[in-house]
Amino acid sequence: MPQSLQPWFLVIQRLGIALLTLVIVSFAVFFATELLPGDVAEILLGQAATPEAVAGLREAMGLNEPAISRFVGWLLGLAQGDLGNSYVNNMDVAELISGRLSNSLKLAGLTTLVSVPIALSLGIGAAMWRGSLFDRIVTVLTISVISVPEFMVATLAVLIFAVWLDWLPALSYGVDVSSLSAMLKAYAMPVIALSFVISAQMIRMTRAAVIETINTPYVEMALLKGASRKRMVLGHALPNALGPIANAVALSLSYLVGGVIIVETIFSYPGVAKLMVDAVSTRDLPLIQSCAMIFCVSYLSLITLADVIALLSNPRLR
Amino acid sequence: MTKTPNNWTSRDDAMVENMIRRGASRRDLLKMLMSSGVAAAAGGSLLMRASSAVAATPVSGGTLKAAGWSSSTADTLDPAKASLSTDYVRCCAFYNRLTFLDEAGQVQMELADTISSDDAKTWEVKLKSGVSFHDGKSLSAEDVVFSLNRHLDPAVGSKVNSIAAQMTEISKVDDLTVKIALASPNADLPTILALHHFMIVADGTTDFSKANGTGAFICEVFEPGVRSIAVKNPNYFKEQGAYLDSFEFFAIPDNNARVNALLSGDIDYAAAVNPRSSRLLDGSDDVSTLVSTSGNYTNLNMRLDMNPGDKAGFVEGMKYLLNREAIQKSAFRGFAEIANDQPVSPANRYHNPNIKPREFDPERAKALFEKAGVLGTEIPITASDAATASVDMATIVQQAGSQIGMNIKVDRVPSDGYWSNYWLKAPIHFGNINPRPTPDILFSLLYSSDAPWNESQYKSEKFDSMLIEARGALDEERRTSIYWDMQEMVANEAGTAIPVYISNMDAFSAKLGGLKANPLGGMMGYAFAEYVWLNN
Amino acid sequence: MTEPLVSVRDLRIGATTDAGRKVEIIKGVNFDIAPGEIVALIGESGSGKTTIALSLMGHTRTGCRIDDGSIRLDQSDITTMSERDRMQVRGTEVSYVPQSAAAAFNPSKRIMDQVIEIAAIHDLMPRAEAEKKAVELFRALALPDADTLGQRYPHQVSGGQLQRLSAAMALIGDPKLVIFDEPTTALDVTTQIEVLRAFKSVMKKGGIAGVYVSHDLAVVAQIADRIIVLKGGEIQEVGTAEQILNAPQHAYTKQLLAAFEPVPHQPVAPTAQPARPKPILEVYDLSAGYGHMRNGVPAAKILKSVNFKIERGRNLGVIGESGSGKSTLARAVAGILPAYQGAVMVDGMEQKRDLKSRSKEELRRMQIVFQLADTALNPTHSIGTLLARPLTFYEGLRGKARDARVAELLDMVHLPAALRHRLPGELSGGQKQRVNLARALAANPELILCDEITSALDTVVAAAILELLKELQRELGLSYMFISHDLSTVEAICDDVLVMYKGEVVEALPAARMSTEATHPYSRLLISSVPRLDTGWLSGLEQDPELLAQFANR
Amino acid sequence: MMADSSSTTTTIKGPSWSFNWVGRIGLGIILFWALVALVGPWFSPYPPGEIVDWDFFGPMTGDYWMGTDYLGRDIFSRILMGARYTVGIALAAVTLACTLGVILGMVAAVAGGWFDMILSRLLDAFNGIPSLLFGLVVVAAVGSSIPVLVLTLTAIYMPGAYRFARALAVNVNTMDFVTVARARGESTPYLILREIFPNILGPVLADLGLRFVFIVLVLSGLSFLGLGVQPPNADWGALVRENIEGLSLGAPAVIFPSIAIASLTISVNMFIDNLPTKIRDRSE
Repeated sequence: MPQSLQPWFLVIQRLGIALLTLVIVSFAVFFATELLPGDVAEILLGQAATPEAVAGLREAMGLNEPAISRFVGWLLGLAQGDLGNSYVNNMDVAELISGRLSNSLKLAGLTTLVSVPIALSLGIGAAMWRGSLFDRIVTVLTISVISVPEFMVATLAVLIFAVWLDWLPALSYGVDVSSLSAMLKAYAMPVIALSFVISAQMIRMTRAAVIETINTPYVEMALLKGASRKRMVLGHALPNALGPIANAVALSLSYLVGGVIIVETIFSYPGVAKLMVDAVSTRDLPLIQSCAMIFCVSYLSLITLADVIALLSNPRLR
Repeated sequence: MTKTPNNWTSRDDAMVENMIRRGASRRDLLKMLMSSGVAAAAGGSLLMRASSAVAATPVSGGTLKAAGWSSSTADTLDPAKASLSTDYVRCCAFYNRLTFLDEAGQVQMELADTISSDDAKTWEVKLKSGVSFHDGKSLSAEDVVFSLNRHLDPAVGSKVNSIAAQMTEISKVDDLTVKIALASPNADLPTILALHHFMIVADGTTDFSKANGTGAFICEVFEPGVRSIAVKNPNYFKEQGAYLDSFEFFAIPDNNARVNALLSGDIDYAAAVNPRSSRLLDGSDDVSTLVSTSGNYTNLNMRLDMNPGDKAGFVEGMKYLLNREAIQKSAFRGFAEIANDQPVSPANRYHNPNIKPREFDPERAKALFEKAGVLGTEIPITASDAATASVDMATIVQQAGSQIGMNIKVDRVPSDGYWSNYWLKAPIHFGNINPRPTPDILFSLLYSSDAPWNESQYKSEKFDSMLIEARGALDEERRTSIYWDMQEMVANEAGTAIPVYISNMDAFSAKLGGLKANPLGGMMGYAFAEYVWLNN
Repeated sequence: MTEPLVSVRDLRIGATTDAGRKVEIIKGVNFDIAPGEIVALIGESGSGKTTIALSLMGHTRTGCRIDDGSIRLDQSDITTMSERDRMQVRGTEVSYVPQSAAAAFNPSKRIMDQVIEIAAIHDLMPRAEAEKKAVELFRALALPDADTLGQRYPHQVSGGQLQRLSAAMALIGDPKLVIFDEPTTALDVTTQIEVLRAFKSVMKKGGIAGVYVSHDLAVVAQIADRIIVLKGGEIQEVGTAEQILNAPQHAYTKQLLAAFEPVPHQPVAPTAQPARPKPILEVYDLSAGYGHMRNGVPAAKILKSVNFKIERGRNLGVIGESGSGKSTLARAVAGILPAYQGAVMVDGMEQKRDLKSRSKEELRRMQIVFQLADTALNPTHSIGTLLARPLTFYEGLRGKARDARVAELLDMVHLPAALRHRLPGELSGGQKQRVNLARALAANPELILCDEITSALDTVVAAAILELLKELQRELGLSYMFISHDLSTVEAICDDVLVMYKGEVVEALPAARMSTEATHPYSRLLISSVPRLDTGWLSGLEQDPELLAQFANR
Repeated sequence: MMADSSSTTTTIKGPSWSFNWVGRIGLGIILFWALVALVGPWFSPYPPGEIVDWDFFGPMTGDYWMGTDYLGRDIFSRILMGARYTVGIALAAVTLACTLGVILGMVAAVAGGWFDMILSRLLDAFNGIPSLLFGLVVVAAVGSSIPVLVLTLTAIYMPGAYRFARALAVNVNTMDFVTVARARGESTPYLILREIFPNILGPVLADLGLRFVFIVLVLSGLSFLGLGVQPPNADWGALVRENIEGLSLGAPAVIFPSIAIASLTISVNMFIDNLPTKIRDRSE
């Protein structure tokens, strides 16, 4: 194979694996949903779920078809780009999700913008001045942040910034976002809370990855060329640590789409994670599936992206 | 800023306000306050604050942001399917019922001009004229017939299908007159029609992604599980329409977050605030609270057809083992009234005040358990966060049990699926019953032999026949006496222990005026949007 | 006499071990280097030669620090300088050529950027000028494609070229002193010659002083003016290259030199056993390779139709440079890498190609010993456990009998019996290799495949291991297949030699006649490339450039 | 018995267990909580479910050392009892997850080929599902009990342990000593258990510690979303959640359980980060 085609072949191979993974997840989610007690009709009727009412509603919603054929129907629809209709409110799933997803992505995007630069510079800085006071402070801070439950961080943030100091709104959704400063204010709180949660891991991994490359002969060589510490780390160690750093960032960011359920709950922010929880509690199969697909796609694309970055940053594989 | 006594809480504020609403004189109030140890001067200023909250002049305009406590993709604008407070609030804003209940629990006409019957079996509903839907169409008898008939169609999935089933015929007489024939006499029909599910929608409506009603607000945005935005209906049929220009409603499920959002001024209204937050709310001058006791309760159900509920003495023993005071004080932090094991609350005019709540008496319970032969055995109780405070109540019973050698095991199960999997099914479990406007609905839903939600499987022919008699009785005194007797039967015979009626506490910005408690539930029976205003 | 360029006085360097213990690794060293003089630091691993060399740049590796003494370079005192001032000196006054250029080049940057980095760091000259100078240096170092070489990435260049490029990297800033840290150790002999020549000529031309760190006296003899012999952080002897080679004073220097003397192999007299007709190992048409199998042939064919046999009690040497397929041959014979073609017969019985299908008895008769005892011994098992396992596995020995046999094995390889409670990490390199050998002996084998087992050892230690092998052979009647890149090692122990090149056997001869009678051009090149203990060897060496172009691994 | 000194090879007898004071403090706190988990309930002044005070979010007093909770129960007693659940469940889950993950990882590394490929894909796919959501679904399906919690947490963390162990085992598998054992004719189980496992044990233990921290946090996260041990017992996460309203009042009822969680997780981190370098470096 020509050398220049090789990276693309690797990329295509990874995409293929990702696609296969998606199908596996889809089936797993389907069987998991089937295992849940109760179905959408029972759940919808709640206390009013008399057998007759449930039967009537099931009939009316077309739930009497076997689940597997409904699922296969949904999969076929998906192949044509149709996510189906929600059982619960008969709305187009794509429409239901699109709003929530754009909310989630907005939050994730802002958090990424804030946390990734901070986390990377702290991690690299700590590695650069390993063993210094700065390194120790960063290490202690990250350990403390990792060690405190997320809902504590979020609740404390609201208490301090919104209730006591009255600097920031306690809610992010639906408040005035007409100007940039208003938008920054509106998103500040969840972004702060989320940044705390995901940064710690990124800082740790970045620091470890950079330290590992600092301990290589070529960085020692740079030192012996008279390079400054900054040049050694930024010019020599960092480019070779890109792969593992990208991986760590991807893993942390993948959390931002599906894992933010607690932050969404506390800030009553309508994102996809809450949508999925709703969908599960109402056994809304098309919605559950679609949400699971979104989580999986975002996870896989981040991981694949990290892989590709690692590939491209390494001339030996390029 | 008003100086308030240290131990004064929003609960007391709310109580004073309620008394003013009920018509107490200033002198009565001051006397009451003095007796509870509040200095006269402080008492005076407290009264000032309370009175101004009740009696201010309405102001038009403004946007109200209110937060409920639950919301999901199952949110609906279809009144027949409405199941959460969130749905009720929205339906009240966008639609109207034929009748509604005022703060005193009295039936008032809304879309109906009159509702009349000679025999309580065949009813004639005359509609108001000049009422129009948001899309401009005029309200007519067809709309009412369509709206009521929907509940009989199983495909709709109506929550009140079983109540509506008694309407055997719903037909149009003329453009503004509807005839409703019942299977058997029921004098409560006007009250039944005040249920939130019986909102009137336009004839032929199938799409409920936007609401087309006659209500005080027009639906502008509705995103299930996210929010709704409503704007004032300029063509509202009532003389005094909504004061607010617009009304945004969404849910913040986390209590703490809801309270914090209110305290930080991001919302104006936080519904159903946990009593534990009261101490925090007390500290703020910008926030008031509204407490309504409407007959919502969480009860302990012991099925009489299953072990151990079928053992004579067990049920009574459990009723004595319930430390009602501890439940009221600890689990509800005082935001509850002690109940007497029957479902008709003091907010209802048929409430029987002669039935005294059982005292907490572990020794007596012990004797009863011994008699039932269950002392020392393990008794599992199923509780869930789905039934308000049931886990705390179970814990309290468990503690009391451990003192007399009863091994009560609390089985906390997830809220998700609780109603379909555990409620009515487990031998001992908790239920949570929302307020219903009439004893008839309560009894036929919960206690008659063929009741769909017969929580303890209570069966009594005598009870059944009394229910039918009271239902058809147009003589108010006769009805009251039958209902009093029935309450006594439930309290003593049924396997449902009702320790307290839960008060609902809503917290809201001090700018908000016009709020009153309503027996149908918090948020003025969910209809507050139409009646409140924002002071500047 | 001119003022020396470098003078080191009473240098003491200490280190803190992982356990927190402090040890002195350089114990008071004094020496001078005159301008333009090349001084070699020679010694075994752990002698402190690299530590001293790095300290000349003011650098110590993690955990080490300069405790005492002074290092003066030109006008400046390295030991008292601030780190910032040392940065100024590095690359301009003194520069460094690393042991493994392959590891010292940053894999993600282009070669040119790295070669001229010193100029960029110290702002010595504009980029264009630096690049021009670099290309000149490439030419001076006899590098091919000098104009475009800088655009490549390190992995696109061979090891020998990288090593020369690292010299260019060191010279770009016109330093007064260059430190060469074992720069040819990782190279093949044929390549080593070119690199040495290139180094020597640029150093002479520029009149640059150098410090040449090596363990190999023969290499050092070609390039150094003076040699400092180190052991255990102390100087044993200092002298001119001639004097050290021809008239060593110190006992240790003599020992080092003695290890270089080839000890001709005495074939074991076949008297111990009645002559058996069948050879212990016969290999026919053996081919093996790696990668995806297609039509029974792997994608990368490494070994191509190899034939040979080893008679019982005799030793076969296999020599070749990296990539010649000699290790693959051992693996294919052992069945670790199943051959796709050909046959392996032990004592006349054909062996299955894959070791999974071979019987326990078949496996027992043929043992393999790997080059690196560090990785060949499980670091978590004690020596006793390591030796006991084959005993249990093959013979079912347990308890006292097994313990006795373990002690016996340790005795065979001249290790104290108390060592059985130690972990491999606590042993020296030579001891580990002895354990490695003892484990193979535990199986009571008839044939041992030795894969470069002395290559990673210091010369003196390696010589002792060879002696041990011979002794064991005499006692146990073993046969060895001895794989090495080093001709003299093979000559020291083997009866017959195979020369391998690119997966094929190009020459097969009795060891004794190898140097004189080899006919294949590659064999001749290989033989002529082995450095001799003679200061004039390199300058006097004539090699056919065409031959080099054809076979040298560069 | 020190003999055979070679001047430079620093001799360390196995993984040395000497560490610095930070690591020792960490270990001390871990041991303290382990002890509390074992014997704490016998020292608690009140039954954990008993309402001792009709006030709520009470302050620290001589009777109630750490105040009272939202129902008026003694927080000190509840923390003592919660230690057993928090430490016990997290420990059980982390042990199970690591055992399973490490075994599968080693098998996959040694077996390679299709087995490795399929297992790695499957577990990767599983990683794509957010852990809290997964927990919610499981508990919705089968209810919440201690075994279910342990198994759920195990399922959440097994893929990570697998990945980690597999990567390490792949490295070890290429080492010569494994080849030697293979050439000797050893069986696969022997290779895995005797040759590979001892060599990945150190890093795996360090990883186990970090996973333990995450599991404690996920457990409290699950509690926050309403799942957890049965009342009147509660793990520390549940204690924080049920008293979170007290946060704005500065109630000790929410502060002490938070401190308990943080002290445990921070001390595990301190311990792991200051493990002897020999173990730690391999894990980095």
